[in-house]
Amino acid sequence: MDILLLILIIPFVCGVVMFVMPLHFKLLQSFHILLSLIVSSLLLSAVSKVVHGAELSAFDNFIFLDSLGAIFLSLIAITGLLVNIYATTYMKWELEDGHVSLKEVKNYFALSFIFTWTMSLSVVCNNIAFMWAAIEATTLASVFLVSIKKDQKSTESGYKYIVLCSIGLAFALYATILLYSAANGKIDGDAMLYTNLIANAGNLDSMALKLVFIFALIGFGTKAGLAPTHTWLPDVHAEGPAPTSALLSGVLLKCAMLGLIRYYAIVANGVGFDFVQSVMIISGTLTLFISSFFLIRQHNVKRMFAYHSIAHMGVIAFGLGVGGAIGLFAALFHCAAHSFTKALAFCSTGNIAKIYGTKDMTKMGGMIHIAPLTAVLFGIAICSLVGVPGFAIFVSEFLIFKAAAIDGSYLLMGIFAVALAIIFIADFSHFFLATFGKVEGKVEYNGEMKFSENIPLIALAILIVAFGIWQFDSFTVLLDESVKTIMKK
Amino acid sequence: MVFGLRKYKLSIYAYALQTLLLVIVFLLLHFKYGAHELLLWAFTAFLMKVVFVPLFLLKLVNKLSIINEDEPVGGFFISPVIALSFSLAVSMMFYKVFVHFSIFKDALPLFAASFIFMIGIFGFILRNSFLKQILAYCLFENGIHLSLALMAYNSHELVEIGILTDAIFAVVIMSILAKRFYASYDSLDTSKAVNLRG
Amino acid sequence: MSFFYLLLQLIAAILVAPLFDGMARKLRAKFQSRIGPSIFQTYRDLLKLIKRGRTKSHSASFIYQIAPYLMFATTAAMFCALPITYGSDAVFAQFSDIFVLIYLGALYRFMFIIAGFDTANPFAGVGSSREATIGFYSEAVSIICLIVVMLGAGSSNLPHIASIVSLSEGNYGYLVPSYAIASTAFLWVMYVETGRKPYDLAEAEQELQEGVLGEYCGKDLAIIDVALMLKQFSMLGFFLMLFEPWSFENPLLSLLLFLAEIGVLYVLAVFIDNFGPRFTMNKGMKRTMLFPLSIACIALMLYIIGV
Amino acid sequence: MQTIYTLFFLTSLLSILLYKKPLLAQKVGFSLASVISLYAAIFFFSSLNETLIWKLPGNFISMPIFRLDSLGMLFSFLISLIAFAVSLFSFDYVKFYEKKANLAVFASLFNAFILSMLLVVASDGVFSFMLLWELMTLISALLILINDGKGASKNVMIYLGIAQIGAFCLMVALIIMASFAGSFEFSKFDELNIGFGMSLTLFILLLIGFGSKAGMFPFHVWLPLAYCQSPSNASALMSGVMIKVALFAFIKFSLLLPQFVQFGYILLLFGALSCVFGVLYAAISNDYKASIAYSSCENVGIIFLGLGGAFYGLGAHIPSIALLGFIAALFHILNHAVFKSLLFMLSGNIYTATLTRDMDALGGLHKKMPITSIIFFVAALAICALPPLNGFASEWITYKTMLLGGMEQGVMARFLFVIAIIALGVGGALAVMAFAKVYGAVFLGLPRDAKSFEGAKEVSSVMLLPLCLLASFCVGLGVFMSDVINILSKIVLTFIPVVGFNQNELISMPTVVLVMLLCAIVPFVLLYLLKSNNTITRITDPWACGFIYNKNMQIGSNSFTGDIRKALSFILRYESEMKMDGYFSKVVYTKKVHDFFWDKLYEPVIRLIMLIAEKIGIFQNGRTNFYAGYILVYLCLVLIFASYYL
Repeated sequence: MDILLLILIIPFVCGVVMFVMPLHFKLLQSFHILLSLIVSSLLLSAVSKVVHGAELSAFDNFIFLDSLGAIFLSLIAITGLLVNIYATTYMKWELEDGHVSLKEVKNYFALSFIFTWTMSLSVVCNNIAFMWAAIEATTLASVFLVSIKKDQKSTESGYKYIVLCSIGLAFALYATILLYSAANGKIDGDAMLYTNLIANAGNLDSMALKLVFIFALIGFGTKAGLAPTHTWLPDVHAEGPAPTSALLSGVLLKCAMLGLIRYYAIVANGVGFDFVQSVMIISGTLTLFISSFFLIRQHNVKRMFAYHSIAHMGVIAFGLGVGGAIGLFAALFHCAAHSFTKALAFCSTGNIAKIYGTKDMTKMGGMIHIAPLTAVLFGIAICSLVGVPGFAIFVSEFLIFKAAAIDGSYLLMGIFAVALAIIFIADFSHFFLATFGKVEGKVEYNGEMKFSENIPLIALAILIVAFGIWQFDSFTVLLDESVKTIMKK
Repeated sequence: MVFGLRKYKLSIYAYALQTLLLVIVFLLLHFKYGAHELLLWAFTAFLMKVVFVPLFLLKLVNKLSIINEDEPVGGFFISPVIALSFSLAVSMMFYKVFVHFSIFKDALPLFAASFIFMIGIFGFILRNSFLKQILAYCLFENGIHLSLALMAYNSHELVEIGILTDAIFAVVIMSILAKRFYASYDSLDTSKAVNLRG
Repeated sequence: MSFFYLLLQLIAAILVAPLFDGMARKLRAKFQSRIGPSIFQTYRDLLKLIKRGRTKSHSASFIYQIAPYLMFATTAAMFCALPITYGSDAVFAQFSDIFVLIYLGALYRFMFIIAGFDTANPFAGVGSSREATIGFYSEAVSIICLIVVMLGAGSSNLPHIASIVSLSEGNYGYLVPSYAIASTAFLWVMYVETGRKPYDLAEAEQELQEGVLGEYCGKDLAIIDVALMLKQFSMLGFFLMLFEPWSFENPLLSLLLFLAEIGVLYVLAVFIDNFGPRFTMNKGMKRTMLFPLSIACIALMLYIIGV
Repeated sequence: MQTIYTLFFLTSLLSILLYKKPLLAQKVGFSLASVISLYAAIFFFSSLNETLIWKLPGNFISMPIFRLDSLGMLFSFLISLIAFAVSLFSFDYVKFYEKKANLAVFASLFNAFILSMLLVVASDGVFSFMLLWELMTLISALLILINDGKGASKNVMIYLGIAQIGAFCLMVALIIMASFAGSFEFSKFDELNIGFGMSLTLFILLLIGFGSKAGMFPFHVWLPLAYCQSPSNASALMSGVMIKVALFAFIKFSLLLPQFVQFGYILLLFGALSCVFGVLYAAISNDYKASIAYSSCENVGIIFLGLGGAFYGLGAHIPSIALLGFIAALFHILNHAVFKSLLFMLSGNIYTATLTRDMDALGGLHKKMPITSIIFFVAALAICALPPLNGFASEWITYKTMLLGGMEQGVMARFLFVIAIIALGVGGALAVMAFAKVYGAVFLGLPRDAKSFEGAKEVSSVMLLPLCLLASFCVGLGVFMSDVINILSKIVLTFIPVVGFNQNELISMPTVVLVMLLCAIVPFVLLYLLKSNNTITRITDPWACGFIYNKNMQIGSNSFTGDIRKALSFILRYESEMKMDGYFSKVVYTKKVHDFFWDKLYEPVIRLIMLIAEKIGIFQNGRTNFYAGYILVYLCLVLIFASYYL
């Protein structure tokens, strides 16, 4: 059977299976890990096919998997798997502390599969309208992952999440419709199919394309958390349970970004790169600075990381804006790097929250003495986030600098450097606040987590460092291929 | 009208009415241009939007047993005016563009589409009540739906289905959230929900 | 041979220095309408001191003990750095360098200060603090003047400068305005460095610069006294070497001449002592600093613009 | 070469693996470190005139290559030499931190730090260089944090912040250079065809980047903060070697640019400023470690003066000046590495003995720790550049360079070189003041605070051995300066146009020593001739003008600098408060020195940013309606922008 259909069906089935599971935690846990293993292996096998040069497609090109999609699919696979494994641990703690009931845990697990399903759907869709539908579906699927508790804050976050995302995405749908109607009749074949659109983007009306791109920027930008339409993001990431935040910021934002990138590709091939680049530059710079200033004043560790997600979305946008083969390469690489890093970051906040019982970093301190391993993981996450060399994110930032230099746009380099410097300083001061010195507040759980509980985090950390210093050929192949597809001309 | 009305039930009825209009527009288009997909669309839309959603919302209203809406931004009389004027302006701006690309070249429905859409957006911006915002969501869903029908009727069926399902699920989830919201804030006034800031 | 002359130069200085000091004291006494001691009084003082044993405060450490000898060594070395009896061809030419001289002075100051610390004597402490401050002040001016000379002569090597400046060649000298102006400023510096009023008066007030010596007595004090005189000599000699480098072919003659010159300067300084006003430390510094500093700067500017 | 790197790596790994047994890890880590670095020192010195290349196997990003030319060899030698002494010293010293941190981590970080510095010197690619550079910064920051005192994180933050700004500057610079060269390997950077404006910009970026790390004015603010916090062996390595690595990189990269005389001018200016201000703060500071730290700023200034001369020479095509300047800079780098690490280790001795850094609480330590005191005496003489020690040698060469430059024709050149000489002179005088004060206040006189004095005792011989070694270096490098200069000139001539070099222009240090010894004999001879055979020694109280002597009468480091602080009050900011209760009770006088430039340069920027950060919170006010509004408004704005853009 076709692998594409498999990867569309299996996660859904898993979700259903989880729904009908008996309420027994050990069983749920083991099944959750097992099923997510299966799903991820499926996704990865699909990706590996693409790496070896295959262009998968099904339903007469209704869904397809190109190298661009493969990158994001692999993210869903790897990050999703590790986070899901961590989720079982996290939920165990939540149960022990009595924050959630077993039933909610079960639903959580089930929904996480549905969520994975919608995300992979959004990645493999070739039909842009259906891609939109899938992305909207990711929102719907993840609402109850976020507001798992029934208290005021989590309800509020869920409310803001769904409302703002739907508004934003409505614009994206308009973009879709416009694009379709602009393309309809002008190009041979179904004007809804991304492949057709990009194949002959040249003979589309440039005015229309520009309008489309702006709508798409607003729409998918809202979902991807580009300022100033990022406003839902910090609340949601801060309120949801750690694994959810990890999934959202690690994978979901990237999927939204993928949507934007697809439009970027179409429009760029239609009207030339200057327009899209300048728009993305503006959006990226705005995002970078707004988020960096917000970062300074954050003392809630999860909010801090949430603003980081925004900042790094800004970095990706900036990379797209700088453009050129290297710039696009950097942007795509950054998607992967940020996905791993942010997953690690949010998972470590799970540990931290368990240790201190609070998310306020001014009430922490001395973590290095309480739980050295967690502190180190937290440190790795921070280092990578602020772009310390040797960690994954630095690579893409370096490449963005390189692209700007080759492009001769030194002003951009300056802006980028300033923003990064602010972020760096803001972050490290918070990090030291939490990690060293004396314990300011009270310590709920004095000691290191069990090693088995830390395994997914360690794996993520290893990934981050590996991507920071080592060159993975297959991954590079994917990136190069997708850059080629984007810059067709 | 959906926007302006103060009583939930009335506005829901108004919504149903409006959607009915939408369906009728579909049918008209169908007869006018012989676009047979629209028949299907009209049918589904009727089922989903004219029957299911209003009933669902009514159920919600009854469950929560609230009649009147909370004070919106700028009072009951100002906000509709603002909304109307702005959305007129914006839709004036847009619909020409739409006309330029649309498949069916008749301006009025297009204008209506973008107008409804804008009203919906402003519903979000100006109304504080959660239920009103749900209705606003349905509104701009309608708007999009209309313009979709006008501009891209001949696309894949799955698209229609997907979008419609999304809309329905969104409404359902929103109303569940609304229930929770009511439980935790014992009102539907979303302007109370400002715990998360900074 | 040149080594012998060097030794001779040193010994001669040591022998003659007390005589001039005596003269100065006599003269000062006359100004203050006293009879004053005989001009050989200083010899007697030294001899008496040498016969005495040493006293040390219980705070004192090895620094206290070695300080006199180190100070003597430093000042003597400074004096040896003056190319009186040898020219630019001798072995010591490579040693007699302006910076060597300055930094030997710094070494002397260093020892002076820590000796003051070591005695744990309050006045000694204050004295050393002032020594340091004076050093800071005078260093600036002296370095500026020296820059003018060194850059003008194109070397920091004393014999070389001397040979250039001395009239035999004559292409550099008082004809150059910057040089002339620098010389006047430098004279002031040398006067300060010789440790005179208003900066210091060795005989009387304890709390002033040589309060450092408050704890010393006996042979240590004698050694230090000689060292001080040597320092004053070498400072004045420094001035002479740079600005009045008269010399003969015969080292002995030039040595005699040099001693005579120094004597004159040394004694003349007494006039300034007695007719100049006295200030507190900072005032004195500030006031009397500004003039020489500005003069030196003028010289420097002149050099820079190439006059 | 690669064997050394691998060995360091393995040691670091080993000691972190011994996490559970800290004491064992500490023994293993530091002893291995000392052995390896000794071997490394010998190796690098023996292959001083060769060029070694090592390509890292494996599929790392941008294929890192490590290349050591003779300049790199010199610095590697320097690093491993100092590392040898410091690690030997640390072997016992770190026991002091047993309570505060896990010694295994300490040892591992220590080794990693040495390794990172060696690799930075060797690395030959933009990416790998940046990576290792930041690694070095980060590890040093962690080393500072080992001493997890109060305010540690703030100080480290300032250090990291400045370092990071610098790092971004030089990353931008390097990438631009690379884009001009068309390759990311430094060895392919030759013949960059860049215009004057661009290369000046690049040069300034490099200067900021490396100067901030080297503690050049006005980036010196982090020096005292970081060094006072860190354990003394760490600060010895940082100040002794890390700064030098920055300078090495600066030399290496700015030589790749096309040369202009303006480079020289800039360096001279900043060198002079660092020289004066650094030592000024060193003189008035009350904390011996801070004094030592600030004097790093001064010495970096001196080095930059040498470099300024050198770059002027290159820019004006006068190889003789360039040669002399580079020799001066390298020589002073060598010397500064020796005596500064020595001084920091000594300060470690003092701190472990007395647990205070306040000089007004110390005194009379000589009686308790004589050897430390004597070594400190030597080191202080060296850092004050007093003959015949090494500091004087290198400063003399620097003076020589300045003189050569000052004899140039251009007014600008003359002016700057003259300024440089004045700065050197004044700096010298102040350095004497500063270190005479430190030595006197810490080791001499009577103990001012009995409590800290009682606990003091001489440190173990294992710690004293490396100190003696370095002290002997201080003397040796001074006395045999001509030989050192020969070696250096050989190295310098590998990267500048060849020019003759006349040894006879130098002063001959042996003569200086000889004369001083001779003169030292004279007084004894005199005493013998005049038959002073009275050897009675009376022990008394110090004379106190008739009052009963009290140890609080003696001068403290605070009052010592009173005059100069008054005189220079326009540039020195300090709050002083006098507490006096009752006539007979002790007057408590406390002084807090501000860094003038921190207040004037850094504070405003920080305040501005914090202000923006405070105000921007309004944007995220929690009202969903507003958020929805943003979306619409943003849409309109982008549309408008686009319509104008089209």
